[in-house]
Amino acid sequence: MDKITASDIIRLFDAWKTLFAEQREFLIALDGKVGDSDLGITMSKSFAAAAEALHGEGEVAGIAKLLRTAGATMARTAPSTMGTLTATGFLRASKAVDGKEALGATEVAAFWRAFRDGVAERGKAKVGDKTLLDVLDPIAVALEAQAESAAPLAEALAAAAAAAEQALKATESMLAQHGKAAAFQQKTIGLQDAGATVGYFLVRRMAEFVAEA
Amino acid sequence: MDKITASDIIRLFDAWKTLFAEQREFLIALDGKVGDSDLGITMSKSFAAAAEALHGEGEVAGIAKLLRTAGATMARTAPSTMGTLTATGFLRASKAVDGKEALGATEVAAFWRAFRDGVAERGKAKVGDKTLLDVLDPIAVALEAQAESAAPLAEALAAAAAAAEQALKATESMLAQHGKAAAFQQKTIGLQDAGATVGYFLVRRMAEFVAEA
Amino acid sequence: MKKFLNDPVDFADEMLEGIYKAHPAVTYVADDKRCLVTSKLKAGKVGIATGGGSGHLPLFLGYVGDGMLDGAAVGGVFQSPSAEQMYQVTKHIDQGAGVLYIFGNYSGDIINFDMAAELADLDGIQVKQVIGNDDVASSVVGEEHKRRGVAGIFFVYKAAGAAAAEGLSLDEVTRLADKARLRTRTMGVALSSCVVPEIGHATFSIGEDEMEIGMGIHGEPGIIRKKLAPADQVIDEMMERIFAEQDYRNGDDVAVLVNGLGGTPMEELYILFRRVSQLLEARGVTAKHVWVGEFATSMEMAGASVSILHLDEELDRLVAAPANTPFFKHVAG
Amino acid sequence: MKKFLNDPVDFADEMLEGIYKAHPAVTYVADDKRCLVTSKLKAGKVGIATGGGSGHLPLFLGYVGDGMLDGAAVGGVFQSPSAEQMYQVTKHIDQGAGVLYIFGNYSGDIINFDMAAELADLDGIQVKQVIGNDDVASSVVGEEHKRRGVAGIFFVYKAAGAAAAEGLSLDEVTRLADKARLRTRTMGVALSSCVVPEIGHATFSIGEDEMEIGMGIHGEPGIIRKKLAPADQVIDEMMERIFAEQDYRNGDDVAVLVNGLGGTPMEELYILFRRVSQLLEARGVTAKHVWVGEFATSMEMAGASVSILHLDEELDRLVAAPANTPFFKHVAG
Ligand SMILES: Nc1ncnc2c1ncn2[C@@H]1O[C@H](COP(=O)(O)OP(=O)(O)O)[C@@H](O)[C@H]1O
Ligand SMILES: Nc1ncnc2c1ncn2[C@@H]1O[C@H](COP(=O)(O)OP(=O)(O)O)[C@@H](O)[C@H]1O
Ligand SMILES: [Mg+2]
Ligand SMILES: [Mg+2]
Ligand SMILES: [Mg+2]
Ligand SMILES: [Mg+2]
Repeated sequence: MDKITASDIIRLFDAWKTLFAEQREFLIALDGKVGDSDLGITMSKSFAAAAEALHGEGEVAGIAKLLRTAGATMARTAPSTMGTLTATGFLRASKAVDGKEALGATEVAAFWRAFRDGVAERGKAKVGDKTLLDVLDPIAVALEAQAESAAPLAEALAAAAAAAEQALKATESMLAQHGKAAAFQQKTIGLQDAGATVGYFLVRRMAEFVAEA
Repeated sequence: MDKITASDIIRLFDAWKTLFAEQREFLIALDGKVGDSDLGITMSKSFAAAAEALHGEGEVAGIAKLLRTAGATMARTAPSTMGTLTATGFLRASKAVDGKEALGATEVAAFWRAFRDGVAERGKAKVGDKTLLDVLDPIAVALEAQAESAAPLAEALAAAAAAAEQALKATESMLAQHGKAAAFQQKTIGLQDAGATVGYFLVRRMAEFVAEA
Repeated sequence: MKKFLNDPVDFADEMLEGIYKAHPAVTYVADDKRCLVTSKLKAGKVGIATGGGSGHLPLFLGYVGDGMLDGAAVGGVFQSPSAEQMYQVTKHIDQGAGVLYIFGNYSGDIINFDMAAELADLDGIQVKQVIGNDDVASSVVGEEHKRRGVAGIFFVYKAAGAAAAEGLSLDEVTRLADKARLRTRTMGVALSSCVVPEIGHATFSIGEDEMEIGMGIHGEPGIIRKKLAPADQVIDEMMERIFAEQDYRNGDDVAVLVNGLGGTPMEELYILFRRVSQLLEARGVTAKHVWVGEFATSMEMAGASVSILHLDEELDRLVAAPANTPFFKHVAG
Repeated sequence: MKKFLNDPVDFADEMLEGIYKAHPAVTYVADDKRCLVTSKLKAGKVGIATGGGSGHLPLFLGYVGDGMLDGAAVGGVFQSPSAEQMYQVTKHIDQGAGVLYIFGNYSGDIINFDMAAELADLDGIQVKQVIGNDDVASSVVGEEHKRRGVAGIFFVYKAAGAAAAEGLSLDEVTRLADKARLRTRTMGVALSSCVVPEIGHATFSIGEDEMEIGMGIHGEPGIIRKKLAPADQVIDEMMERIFAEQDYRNGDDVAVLVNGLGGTPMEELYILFRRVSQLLEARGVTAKHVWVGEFATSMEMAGASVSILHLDEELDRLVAAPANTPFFKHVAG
């Protein structure tokens, strides 16, 4: 598909819901290494709730409203660090695409830029601090470049997913500065960040979703 | 020996102290079956304290004063059921032999009669209730009979110890009515009573002590 | 044994040293830390003394203070204090109006309090006794005199303490304490054992998935040991036995004490109380006064008990009265 | 898992149902039990809100009441409540004088309270924040902003609550809360783990003879894990780290909180306090206010913490002020 419509958004959240149901135990184990093991629970719970809420609204609501509902639902159902940051991301993305009927490469770039900025503002982390932000930033940067060079949506997202994968790998060598992991200090080196893993999963699944359709 | 003097009393408490130090673990285990496991601790502690206090007083104090000190010391150091009952026993025995320079069979009979009556009054148990009283009563009865038939002290005490041993055996078939054991009801049947065991130990060691010397 | 302690032999005395440092409202007499008394006696008031083994905080000494008790003789862990210690406490707190002993139905305590009363009598001090026997599990109906005293003694303290604070006579205070005793019932359940410091290993063992309904606070056997059931079911079973004891009628008021035995978190106690409250409501009985927390423990034992005091007008007044002790504070109104 | 519970998923909500039944002094708003507020707001008073995960009773909600807090947003076990819940509490308790948020330094809570403050700001409610970070073990000197908040937050509540009750302005209440925060230090030690109901097994494991000094209240790693030492030695080690933090001088006054993590019996807490008191005396520092008990727990975790608030004249006044909440009562004088 070249553009993501409101009905696509609903199906995209279904895909994310399935993804996080599948990755539940993996994320529990990952967060358990230097955290409190809740990430798999909160992500599966919050995306399941968001997907259900979106079906409740239906495509008539339009893209911005759907994203706002997703963000608000997630904030309510999973008020953990990542739950609230992802919720903030969707709320900001909703504002960024307000009034749009469908999202092409330019709009998707705006979506992720706003997502990144929201997470950065809310979490006050800097790039390099070993958080979700370390994949959100390259995602936004890659999409902006792709949009500028007028790449088709699927290609743009594939490039963003590739950038995210690399960025996720790079979190391994970083020292955690935020959240529960920060207490583990040196023990965090060598481990990929749990929140960054979620960021990578999100964009990869979005890229696959667009490519599949 | 035919008569127990003040200096014998001090050595008798030394013998009891050694006895209860040796029987400490046995009594802990016995009280543990249908009680709270403290009997070995309280008996070894209280007889050790009494023996020490008696050495502090010295034989000049005389028998009655020594027994009073022993009772008071035990009441202070081991205020458990058995600690207080034994203390009461010695306090009453002290009164019963007040003014005596030495204890022959008649005085020893008075000693144990008073001991038994003190325990009965303080504890409000009846013979057959599976307590210490079940051996104290036959001890007192046996000694009275022996004294009446003018038996020598060693013989009288040997008879009392034999009666106590039988009486202790008889507690096995009784149902506990008092103390922590009462809660165990039917489970107490088949077990010899812990407090009665202490009573038997006391008179047996006294008999041995008199026979040895 | 995972305990914060130094030499196990010093457990009770070091605990007391900490208590005296933390709470200037209590002090000790006869140069014996085990003889704990309030720092401010009230002239002419009936004195109330208690006593019992250590290892049950806030029992027994924790309730010495305004509106509650005047003194407590403190024993070693799970051991009675001595008659001499009880007597010393008695002598100190008597203000001429006599002294009421309130303690649990355990032979060691009974024998020592009896002896202490004899000694006090020789000094011309009038002594009365009320012996707590609220534990429904420890003997059948008709044999209540054999029942152990457990957490429900709190209500007896509360009623007697308030009555004495009102300036009532020894006879009146005793009558009211006894009424509170007669109208209080407790059922407990244990999930794990505890460790007596001088012994160093668990008092008893219980399976990882078992509970014992009716177990005593020193590990005395209960009514039944079985698989741990959901919280609501545990309460249903316990409350059924309590309800069978007295005629609780639609419109009656009760005071409720949900007590943790030490190792059970407060969150769980509230989950238990939630169900107690549902069962009371279903009968039209009002939980007019509610306390949830640790009131009578067995060190680190996991478990809980529920005590119900069947109120009448005068007990209601006494239970509601203010109190201020190191371990229990109640602001009236 | 030996817990009194029904469906683990309902743990926090059933606990709350019990709390509302037991304590009419608190209620909830927005038709959401997780939004707990006092039943009697005082017109014109600065509102104080807190919040955080369940499993720490009396934290957080237990301190809502007279002289302390006005509301608490309640999360699942060890989980932050949502921004929406915090916002609902904020809206309800604001009396026109603004609202102070006092909570612990955990990223989930920070992010949600930030979001709630933004929402409240849109309604024209003035919000300030003081973030508890008393846990010495969780970061070095100079990096205090990274430290976790633990039991010492009690002193921040106490100071802020008393200041608000005095009718001071939001700026003043915030200044005093912040001063209490800056002058409070806590060191903890854990002996055993706890079980999150929805997870069902111990959060971490620790050897039968080990302790971990500095462990966090969710099982976050501490400074050192070693063989369990005698109580006095454990306190010596903990207090050495606290003494190194501030200039406690001969003649200074402090408030002391010896807090049990849940599974440790009160007797042991007093044995610990005894040593704390000896060390303070040796430095000529007076423990002017002392609390020993459970103030911030981790369900059934065995362990304890010591918090020291370095008093000055105004903190002394605020700490001494009366308070009456479901879980904490203080009678002044
Ligand atoms: N301040 C922050 N800003 C951005 N991301 C953060 C921040 N703090 C933590 N994270 C991310 O959150 C992840 C952990 O999420 P989560 O398990 O929800 O945390 P918690 O259980 O502590 O609430 C980390 O791996 C990290 O990527
Ligand atoms: N009322 C009583 N009268 C006489 N002996 C008693 C009485 N109650 C208990 N005993 C005796 O005390 C023994 C237990 O003693 P002890 O371990 O000191 O009790 P506790 O630990 O309960 O204080 C019992 O075996 C019994 O012989
Ligand atoms: Mg986590
Ligand atoms: Mg015993
Ligand atoms: Mg406890
Ligand atoms: Mg506890």
